[in-house]
Amino acid sequence: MTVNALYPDYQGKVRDAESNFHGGRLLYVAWNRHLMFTNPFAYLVQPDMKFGDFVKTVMAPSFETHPDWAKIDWTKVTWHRKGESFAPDCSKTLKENGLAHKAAIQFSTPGLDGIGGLGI
Amino acid sequence: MRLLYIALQENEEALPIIDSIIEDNPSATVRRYPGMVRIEADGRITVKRATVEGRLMRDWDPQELHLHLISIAGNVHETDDEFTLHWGTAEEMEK
Amino acid sequence: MSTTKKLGLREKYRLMTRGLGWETTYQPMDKVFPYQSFEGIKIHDWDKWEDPFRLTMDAYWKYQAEKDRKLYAILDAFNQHNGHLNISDARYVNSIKLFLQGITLSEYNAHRGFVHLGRQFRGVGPRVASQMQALDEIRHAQTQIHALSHYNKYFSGFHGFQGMYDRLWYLSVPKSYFEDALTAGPFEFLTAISFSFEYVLTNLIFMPFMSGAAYNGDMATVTFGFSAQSDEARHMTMGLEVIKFMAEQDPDNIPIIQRWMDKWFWRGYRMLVLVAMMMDYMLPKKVMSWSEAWEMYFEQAGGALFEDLARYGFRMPKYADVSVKEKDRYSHEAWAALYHYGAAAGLHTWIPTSEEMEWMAEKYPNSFEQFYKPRLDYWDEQQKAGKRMYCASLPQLCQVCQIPAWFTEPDDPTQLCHRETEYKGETYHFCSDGCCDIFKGEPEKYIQARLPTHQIYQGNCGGASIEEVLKWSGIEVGHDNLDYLGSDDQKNWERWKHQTAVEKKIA
Amino acid sequence: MIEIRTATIEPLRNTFDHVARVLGGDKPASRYLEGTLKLQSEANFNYQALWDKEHELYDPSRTAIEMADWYAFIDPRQFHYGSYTNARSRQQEAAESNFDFVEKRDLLRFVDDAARQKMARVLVPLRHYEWGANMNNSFIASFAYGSMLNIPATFHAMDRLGIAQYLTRIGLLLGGVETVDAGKDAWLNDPAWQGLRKVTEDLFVEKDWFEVFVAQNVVGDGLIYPLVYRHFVQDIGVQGSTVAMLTEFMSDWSDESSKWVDSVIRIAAAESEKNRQQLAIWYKKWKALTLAAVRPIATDLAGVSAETLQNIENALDARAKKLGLEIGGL
Repeated sequence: MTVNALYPDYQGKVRDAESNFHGGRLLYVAWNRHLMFTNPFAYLVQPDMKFGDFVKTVMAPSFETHPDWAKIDWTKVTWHRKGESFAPDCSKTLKENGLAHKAAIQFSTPGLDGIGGLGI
Repeated sequence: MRLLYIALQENEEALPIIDSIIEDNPSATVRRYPGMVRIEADGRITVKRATVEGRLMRDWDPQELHLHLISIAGNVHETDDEFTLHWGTAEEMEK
Repeated sequence: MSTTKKLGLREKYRLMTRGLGWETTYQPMDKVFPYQSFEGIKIHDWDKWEDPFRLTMDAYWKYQAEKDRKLYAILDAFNQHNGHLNISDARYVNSIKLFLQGITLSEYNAHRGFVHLGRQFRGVGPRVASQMQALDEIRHAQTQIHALSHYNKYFSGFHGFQGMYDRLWYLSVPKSYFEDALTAGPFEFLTAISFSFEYVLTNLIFMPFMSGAAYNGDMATVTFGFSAQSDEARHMTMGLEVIKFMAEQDPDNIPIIQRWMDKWFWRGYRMLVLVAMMMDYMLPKKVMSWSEAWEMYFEQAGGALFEDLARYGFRMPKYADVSVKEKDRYSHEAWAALYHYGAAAGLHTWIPTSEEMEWMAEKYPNSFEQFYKPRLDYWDEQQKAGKRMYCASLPQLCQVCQIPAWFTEPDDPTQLCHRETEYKGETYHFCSDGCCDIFKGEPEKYIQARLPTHQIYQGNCGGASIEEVLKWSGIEVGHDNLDYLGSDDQKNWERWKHQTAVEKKIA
Repeated sequence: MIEIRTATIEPLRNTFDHVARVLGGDKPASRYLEGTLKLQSEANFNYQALWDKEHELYDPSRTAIEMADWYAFIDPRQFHYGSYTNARSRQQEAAESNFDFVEKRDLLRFVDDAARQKMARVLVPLRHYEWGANMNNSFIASFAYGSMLNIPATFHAMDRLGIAQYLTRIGLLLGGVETVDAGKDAWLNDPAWQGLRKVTEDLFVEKDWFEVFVAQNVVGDGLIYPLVYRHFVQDIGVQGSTVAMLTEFMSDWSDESSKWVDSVIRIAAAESEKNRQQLAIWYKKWKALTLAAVRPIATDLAGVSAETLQNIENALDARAKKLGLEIGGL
């Protein structure tokens, strides 16, 4: 829909265009059934970073305070994007994995259901 | 139930007003909270100048309600002699 | 000769207000009132406006001065007698820190909106009503600052409220809400603030919260709170009048207003999550739960209101049903998130005491012990083991309400709710269908949202480290933030209470 | 309540950070300063207004006047809402008892018809001038940059509504609703009032709020108030004492509020030569227009001599000069 304004063609400034992030881009990550982290995290990442490195060097410091993190069997982890399953290639870059600016991904760790198995 | 209410601060000066409202609206429910009284009714609540003046023993302008009012729900109808809360249109109310 | 006496209240008031205005002829009315029509609202007869309360300026000055004299007498006594020592517990003070940080300058923003309308509305009746409300909003901002000025002298978290409002991440929630309304047209502003906020939602801030302040021994807050509420009754009446007036003017107005009601109900409801958290977690002595307050003030009172408005063709705001589904989790999700970001807040957070948890279990029998207590218990254990949870990763924010995406699916409180959409090749993320719909209604507006997380990453917030960003936001690191346990507030409070006890003994 | 010796509990700080920065250190601050400084957002605005393409929501560029610090405008009255309503409430109490006194004793019956008509012809249409001043000050209040100007401008706007209402009551006392209606008709149609109405309406479409401030609060009021509430009321003679009672609010108000008006001009003019020039240009422009508009009211309706009007103009020029505006040079 268009915005009804006093002057014609009301246009907003895109505040978060990729070009505003000095070569980086945004990537959002949530860990399903682990609500000890109350919300998804937003990361500023370099598009040519390998997905595997992203997990190890960017995600780990955020999530490793959870006792389940160390127990994750990465071969069993499932990833989702826009409600569909997504199979990232750890040896490829974020860009090559199709993670454009402001992509949001979720991961599930079967068998690991948070503190006390309560999704926390 | 079409809930209407008026909430007033509970203080010395507001007490005669609160008591008058209770007297004039016998079917109303009175709820007391810390520092506050909430009077609830179905359909209509009236604050009458004459009743309040009777208790205060002085002239009282319904606009003095502003000094103690906390909240209301309902449409407001104000005259020199009454302050009324109601649901529905003004014409329905006047019936 | 005494003609005034013969005039009834209504006639006299008409003469004293709309009688003053005139149709301009040296300048066209459309140029004098340029903002009147672009929103699409059709007004045929401004005279049909019913004045909500008929206060002339002399009566206004008289009553308001009397209210303020009483208010300041109590504040003076409060200050002179160190009234802050009578509160239930120093944790309580954090609720009024949040109030000063988030609400006070929002009152000022509301003032600017109403003073703008007080000049720009074409009808004289609503213009005068807007002006009085503009004046009241100055009162609210100032009396809040004056009441909390004493607390500022003795507790952390108050001193930087002015700079925080423009900069601190969670305050972008109320800031963006008010800026959204202020940048809208005049009729939308009134629907947003006078109706959706003042009429439908402010009771949720003032009534339970102020009763809570009374119950927690905070005479300063309860006094300004109830005193401000006495103005709100006028504002609420105006809110309802605005809707009825627009609806009666033209049937074409109904769908426009309904869209605004939907938008602003959801916008306001999301902002109130901060109040939900204050009520359930930040008041050491509790008056009523968020869930009870929502039932009483929204489901019952709002229900009766929308039943009344049905005759114009209005229905309950969209997603009101979601708010009811969320009432058992609203405060718990918010407090958990704030606790988890406790290093980045301008106030202290803590794990509730076991008595408080019992109260919550009783008030939230279907949710607290199942979903929220175990998380608090785990954090409590960690804290006792010296590993207090302080999350350092920035949150994903909702493009519309700007709250971290901590809300869960309406039908599954264990699953985070996430919606996304594309607009002109860019992706946008939302916490709910409510916020997503608002975006889709006016995408060009919401693409401009200044989301704190993104601003930090763009380098606009004082630096790259959390410490630099906090400093830039007005937080004294190590004093205003972190857990209540071990805070300056806690230490001072215990010292003062000890001193008081000793002095009492000596006396 | 627990009584405790204040000496034993030391405050950690005396005021808020932003107030301390203005005071140059952490010192106890007045309620005026704590309640007025920097309430307006200054940065990080989210959305472009649907009704204004050119400016930020709060934007100093809405006037040609430039200030390094928009919080330099200290109100000499130091009004915050509480002290403002208190002052006005005392004044309204006095006004109320004056109106009561006149009404109860029916004092206007001692005023002869000619004088009564003269009063009605001058005072009653002025309620619309006041309403215009209310609109102009509401405009100033909504676009002025910063809470230090916007708050007193709001008070000023409300004062004008109050004065318009007092003038309405005078109209009602003089001859009921008919007289009030006749006053409106004069404002709309009587040639003597058309100049002032045109100036008022022209101000409704001015874009620079500071220019409106100069035109309305300095020039307009600087001519109208002495003309009406000093000379006209006095010149009406013994019978004028009743009118003087009924207009006491206005003359007291003018004495008090012009201190604030003057301070705004003085501070803006002292800031820079550029400001001073700009203010002088506006002053001259609006004085010429307003003076021409006021002349028929003074001579045809109020019976004030050309000489008196010249004195009023001279006094206003002297005031403007004292505030830093170069009058002769432009």
